[in-house]
Amino acid sequence: MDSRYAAKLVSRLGEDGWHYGGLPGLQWEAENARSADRSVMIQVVEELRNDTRFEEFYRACINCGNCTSMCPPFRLVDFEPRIVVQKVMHAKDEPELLYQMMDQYIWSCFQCYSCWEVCPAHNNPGGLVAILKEIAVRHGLPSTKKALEPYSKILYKIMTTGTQITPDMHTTVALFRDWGPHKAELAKDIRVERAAVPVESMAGVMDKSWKVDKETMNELMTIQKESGVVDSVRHTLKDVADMVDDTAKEAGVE
Amino acid sequence: MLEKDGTVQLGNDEKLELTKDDAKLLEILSSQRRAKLAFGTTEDYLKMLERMKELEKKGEIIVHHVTEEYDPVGVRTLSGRVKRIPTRETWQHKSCGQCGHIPGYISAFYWIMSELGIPYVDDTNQTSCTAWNYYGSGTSNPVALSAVFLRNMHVAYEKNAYPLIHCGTSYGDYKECRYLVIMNRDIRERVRAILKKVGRELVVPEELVHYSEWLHVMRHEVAARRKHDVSNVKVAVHAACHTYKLMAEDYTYDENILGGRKPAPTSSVALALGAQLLDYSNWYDCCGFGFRHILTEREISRSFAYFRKIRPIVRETHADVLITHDTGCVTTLDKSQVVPLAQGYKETIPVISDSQFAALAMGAHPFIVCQLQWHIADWKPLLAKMGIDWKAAYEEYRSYLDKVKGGMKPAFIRSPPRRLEPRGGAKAFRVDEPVMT
Amino acid sequence: MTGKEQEKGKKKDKEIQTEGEKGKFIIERRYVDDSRIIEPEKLELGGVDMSGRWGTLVLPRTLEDFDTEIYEDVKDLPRGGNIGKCWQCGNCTAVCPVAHEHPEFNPRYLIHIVKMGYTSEIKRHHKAVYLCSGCGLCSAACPKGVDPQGVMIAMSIAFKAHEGELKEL
Amino acid sequence: MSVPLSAYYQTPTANILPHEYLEILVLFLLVFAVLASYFRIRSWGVPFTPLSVLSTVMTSRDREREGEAIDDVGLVTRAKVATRSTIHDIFLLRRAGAWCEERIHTIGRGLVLWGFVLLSLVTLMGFLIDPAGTPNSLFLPLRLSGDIFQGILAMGACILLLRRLSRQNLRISTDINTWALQSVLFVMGVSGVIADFSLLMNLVLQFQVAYLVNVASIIIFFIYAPFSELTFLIWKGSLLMQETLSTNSAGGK
Amino acid sequence: MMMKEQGRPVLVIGGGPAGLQAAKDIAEFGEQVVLVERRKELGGAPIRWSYHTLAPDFRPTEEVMGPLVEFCEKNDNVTVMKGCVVEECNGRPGEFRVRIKDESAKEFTEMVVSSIIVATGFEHFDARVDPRYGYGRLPNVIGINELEVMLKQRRVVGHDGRPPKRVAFIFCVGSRDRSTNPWCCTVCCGVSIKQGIEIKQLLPDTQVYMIYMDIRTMGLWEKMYWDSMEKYGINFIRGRVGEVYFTGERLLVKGEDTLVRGPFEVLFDMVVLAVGIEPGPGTKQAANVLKLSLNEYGFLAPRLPNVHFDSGKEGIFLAGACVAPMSVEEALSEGSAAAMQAVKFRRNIVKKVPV
Repeated sequence: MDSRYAAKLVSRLGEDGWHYGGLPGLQWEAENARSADRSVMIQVVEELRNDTRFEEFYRACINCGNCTSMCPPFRLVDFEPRIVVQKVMHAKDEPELLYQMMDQYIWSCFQCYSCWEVCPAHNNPGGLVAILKEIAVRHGLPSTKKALEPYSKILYKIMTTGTQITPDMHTTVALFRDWGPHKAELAKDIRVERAAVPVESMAGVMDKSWKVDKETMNELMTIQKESGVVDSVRHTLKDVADMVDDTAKEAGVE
Repeated sequence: MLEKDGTVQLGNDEKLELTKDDAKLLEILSSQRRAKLAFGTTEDYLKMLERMKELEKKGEIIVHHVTEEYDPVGVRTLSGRVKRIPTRETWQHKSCGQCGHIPGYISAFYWIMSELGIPYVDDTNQTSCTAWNYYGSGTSNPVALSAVFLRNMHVAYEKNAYPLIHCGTSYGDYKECRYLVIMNRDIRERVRAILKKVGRELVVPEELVHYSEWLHVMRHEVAARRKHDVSNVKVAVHAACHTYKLMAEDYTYDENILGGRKPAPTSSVALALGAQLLDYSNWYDCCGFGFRHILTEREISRSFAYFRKIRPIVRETHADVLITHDTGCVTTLDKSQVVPLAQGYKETIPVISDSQFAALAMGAHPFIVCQLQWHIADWKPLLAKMGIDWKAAYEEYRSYLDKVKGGMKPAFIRSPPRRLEPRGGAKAFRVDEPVMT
Repeated sequence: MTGKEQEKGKKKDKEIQTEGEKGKFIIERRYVDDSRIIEPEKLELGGVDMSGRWGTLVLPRTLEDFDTEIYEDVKDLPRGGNIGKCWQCGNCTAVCPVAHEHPEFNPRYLIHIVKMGYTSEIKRHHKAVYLCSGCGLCSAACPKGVDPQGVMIAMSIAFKAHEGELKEL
Repeated sequence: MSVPLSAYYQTPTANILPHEYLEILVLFLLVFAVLASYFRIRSWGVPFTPLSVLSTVMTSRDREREGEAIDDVGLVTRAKVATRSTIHDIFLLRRAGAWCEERIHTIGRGLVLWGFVLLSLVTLMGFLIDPAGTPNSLFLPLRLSGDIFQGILAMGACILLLRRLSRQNLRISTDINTWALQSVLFVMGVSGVIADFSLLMNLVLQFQVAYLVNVASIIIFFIYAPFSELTFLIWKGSLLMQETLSTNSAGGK
Repeated sequence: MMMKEQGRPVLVIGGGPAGLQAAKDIAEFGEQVVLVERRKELGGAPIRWSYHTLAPDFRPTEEVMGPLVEFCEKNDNVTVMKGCVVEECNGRPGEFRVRIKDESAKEFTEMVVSSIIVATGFEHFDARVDPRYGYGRLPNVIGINELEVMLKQRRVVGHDGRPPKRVAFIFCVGSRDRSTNPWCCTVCCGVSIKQGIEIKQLLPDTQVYMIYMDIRTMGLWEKMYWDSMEKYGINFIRGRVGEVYFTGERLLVKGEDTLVRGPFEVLFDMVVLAVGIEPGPGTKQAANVLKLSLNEYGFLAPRLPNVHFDSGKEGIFLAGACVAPMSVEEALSEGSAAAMQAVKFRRNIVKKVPV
């Protein structure tokens, strides 16, 4: 092998003297990671390994593909729980590998935990993805904003009222055009429909799923603030955090 | 399961006769092995339950026991352990999705309970599990989730009613949280501090119970009150992932239903009502809900729901109805059929919850009680097959609507009077008059 | 309508269906191949407009059968006979100078998908085979005497021969 | 030293093998080679790409590409593209050379390629100028450059052979065809050079031997080439060029 | 005294390859042997599950086991006790007092033996307890042991009596899995590949797919693996099956090929489970009676992990698959080794005795 060629090979090694070309057709992943800030990568790995759930969710991967064989999103998208656990397994020495997933990969998980039940080594890929999502949000990593912004209103609703899918979404078809004319039909006199629901705690309630007591909401907001949820989303969804703060202030939650 | 003639094949030539009990034992053993396939193995789970008892002794936590006053019924879980399902005086842990846009789901369930004369508590001092933010968007953390969980459980404890969880995700999330709170001192202490701030204590229910399990143990009472004959209705069942894949050990299985291989609830209800239960190859697949996907990437949810569930189900079973027992599944499987049908795909099937199916069979009103008008996929053939005159019923409903418009108070489903009193210090249970917004 | 108009219509379709254009709103877009995304230009139901994103469907991509036709051809072509010996150790890819340059050319992978008859994968990657520069390092490295260089030759011929069914996706 | 043109007149081989016969023979062999490789390639069940390249360049009216009608890009454009890709892909070895992990390998390939092509060009010119091979002002330079190119060819082939021989793993795994082709090329080049220079030095015997070897090797080459790896290389080369044509020319407009 | 000493036989528990080989060797030393076998016929696993041939060189089982069985049946030095189990054992090394129970006739034999060789063998993993594969529930889902029988009868057919067009072997069933048995059973890869080749020989048009995690054809067995690919064109898919579902006529196998980027759900006519090896009840019982220690997996634990015959108790020796999963060839040589130890032990005692 002559020096020119050798030099070419060496030039593409990462800081830790190793090169990962990426799966056929997915080289951009590797490129992304290569251009990212290394200190963040290492921090991400640290946070993952120090998470309270990590011990229960991760043992070791024998790379058998049992999880993937049962994985629903795998039927549509190139998302493999096996790869997730593999990369988590190598993350300590190769933070790059883990970081590659944080961009788009983890967001294709359905969180159905089909992988959890079948793993012969008792790993929980779905759980690991859940942790990774939290970390991605905390760091405001690429495409996290893109993934969450469209429904930040709902996130806000959950944090403040504890209920999300609410009838007033259906007052117009705008949000649910793909649910067809039926929605339009329903939207016509949804208020009456709703008022006629024969359950006291639900009848006529439009802005929540059911009638939630005021003190209940205050308790919830206290919990959200105390447990640091509001701060953890600040990097990714600033406006949500602020809105929650304001609502809490109004409600007199210090 | 063993061969028809009650023997087990050993090697090539030997056959071993099994007594009925041995056969049962083998079944339980095998499903225990299967349970070990799940989170932390059965041993860990049982260890957690042990730990719970210790903590109770130490007085670190209060355990909300399934006492006799809840008339518990025992069922076998995947781990082989017997789980006590309370049947009365239950505190309804509502599901945001259900109440939000499948109101028939919950009203049908309440209707069944009041029909059976079983008192329940429908409380407004309740939040959802907020696990949507956990599974969907990662905008939560174990401490917050556990705090919300324990907070709701404490309310139920105050009300002296046993929590009955409507949402599969809440059920799964609470199982996870309970495991964390009990096994992880650090989280426990942090949660305790937060709860102190909101003036509550650590109350952990002895058993976490999903409403489908309640329906499972009550199926015979339900069947006894059947009004419509459903023996000609072909039923396919979709089990919700978060009930039986998250902490799989703790969900109900039964050797006599689908050979104890698949979760018993819902299938058992359909069978008890006398419907024809049909199996299909993609039973293990999820519905495609995907939390984030259903909100902002519905093309993925939709495609999965249609191409991996609806189409195979219709092609393989030609069922009249797809029954499931969770919020997300009903939503996704039902609404996802619109676009494919518009694009010219043919297969379609109505999707309703087990409570709705049971209520319909018990003669509940398809629109006032079961609120079928909120469902998209065509349910008319189903009602026709069940022998329900839906046209007349719909007329009724329209006039009922007009009356409500005119200011009439809706015919609320009420719980029969309770036997138990709320525990001391708890606010007396009340529901405000409905507000017309 | 006249041929010209038809042609125009076709053209329009193409414009919408061009790569990358489709489903760019999907977060995990780069993990879905374009061929499986159906994004209707016009979809309308009962007065509700469901065009574009609202009516998009993604087809599943499960491998439902092993189609060994191409494999058989490769075996019969000159220097392709040894493909059956491959045990997927990946030595060929490891030494391949082209693979370093262009990761989409992956001898091990190509051999595997042809051997197993994963037609959908072949459709996706068959163009890569022509990148082979025939330096013969793989054949030198192969522990099982598969002669990947020769196999690549046979493959490129076989793919060309099956061009027809490999084009339509 | 000056070489008397007469030396070329009474070519000692003239009575063994007159020029005309040789040319006819080579012509015949050429036709045979083309036909043979045509049928061989067709037997693989694939089109004979060299032809299709030509047709692509020639027929440049209303070509349908992916159902989309692109207007005629014109013969000139396409010819340009063809030449560009020929020069880049083939002569500058962009494809075949760039990914050789050793420079020597690239060089070897280059020499063989250039040597062979130039040699055939020169021979062709010589033939066109004067089939009979009667002397004229261009005769000597052509013949000499021919020698040089033959030398280059031989050198390239030699490099390739040595490379394969010197590495044990390569030596073991190399296909017999590769050996055969490379050695034939080598012999062809070397014998040609020896023949001519021995002629210049009036070493008749050596000349005759070398000359016969050369002719033999040429004959063998033409007969063998269609059944060697070369066919594939030609097929693939033209296939790739066609690809470039169908993409670049459309983009080029 | 001395005569008495010499009269004492060696007790061999288990009539499988290891046990038979041990008995044979001891008998050929001119020593007395008592061979106790729980089942009604000798030969152990290969005969019990009527293996067709033995890996790696396709030798018919009878050819291997036949002579051994015959020798032990015929030879005067060997007392064969079929359908018997050792009930209790006490006394000291050199004169163990054992009580042997004839299970059918319910009668007891008491004897004094000088030393004991334990070769209680293994059981096949019962695939019913791993419900993923639907063994015992779905037609055409069989274990390698059942396939051996089919191969012996030269008739490999599905439940409909027709030969399968496409067969899948699923490796590591009941092995390398925390939920069932975490160890590797070492022989299943080889045996499955052997059977794949035999199927190909029997039905050349049948497609055979091996769904494996790792191919562990140790040592010279590797040849089978190579041949299966190169001579017989058997395909190998690297992955593990998540579920087998019966569609009514064929079996839908769901899995991932970990070497490509796609899931596969393919219809097969027959699914063969490479069921693992686990310690049998015989081993447990022997361990109780002889007070031997079991390791975490329930196999007999030798004193040193790499010296199998040494049970850690003087005068008691171990051999064969009751110590660890192993092939027949290994079991035979372990039998010999144990026999050697037993004889050595006897001779030493005899020497010690004062004349």
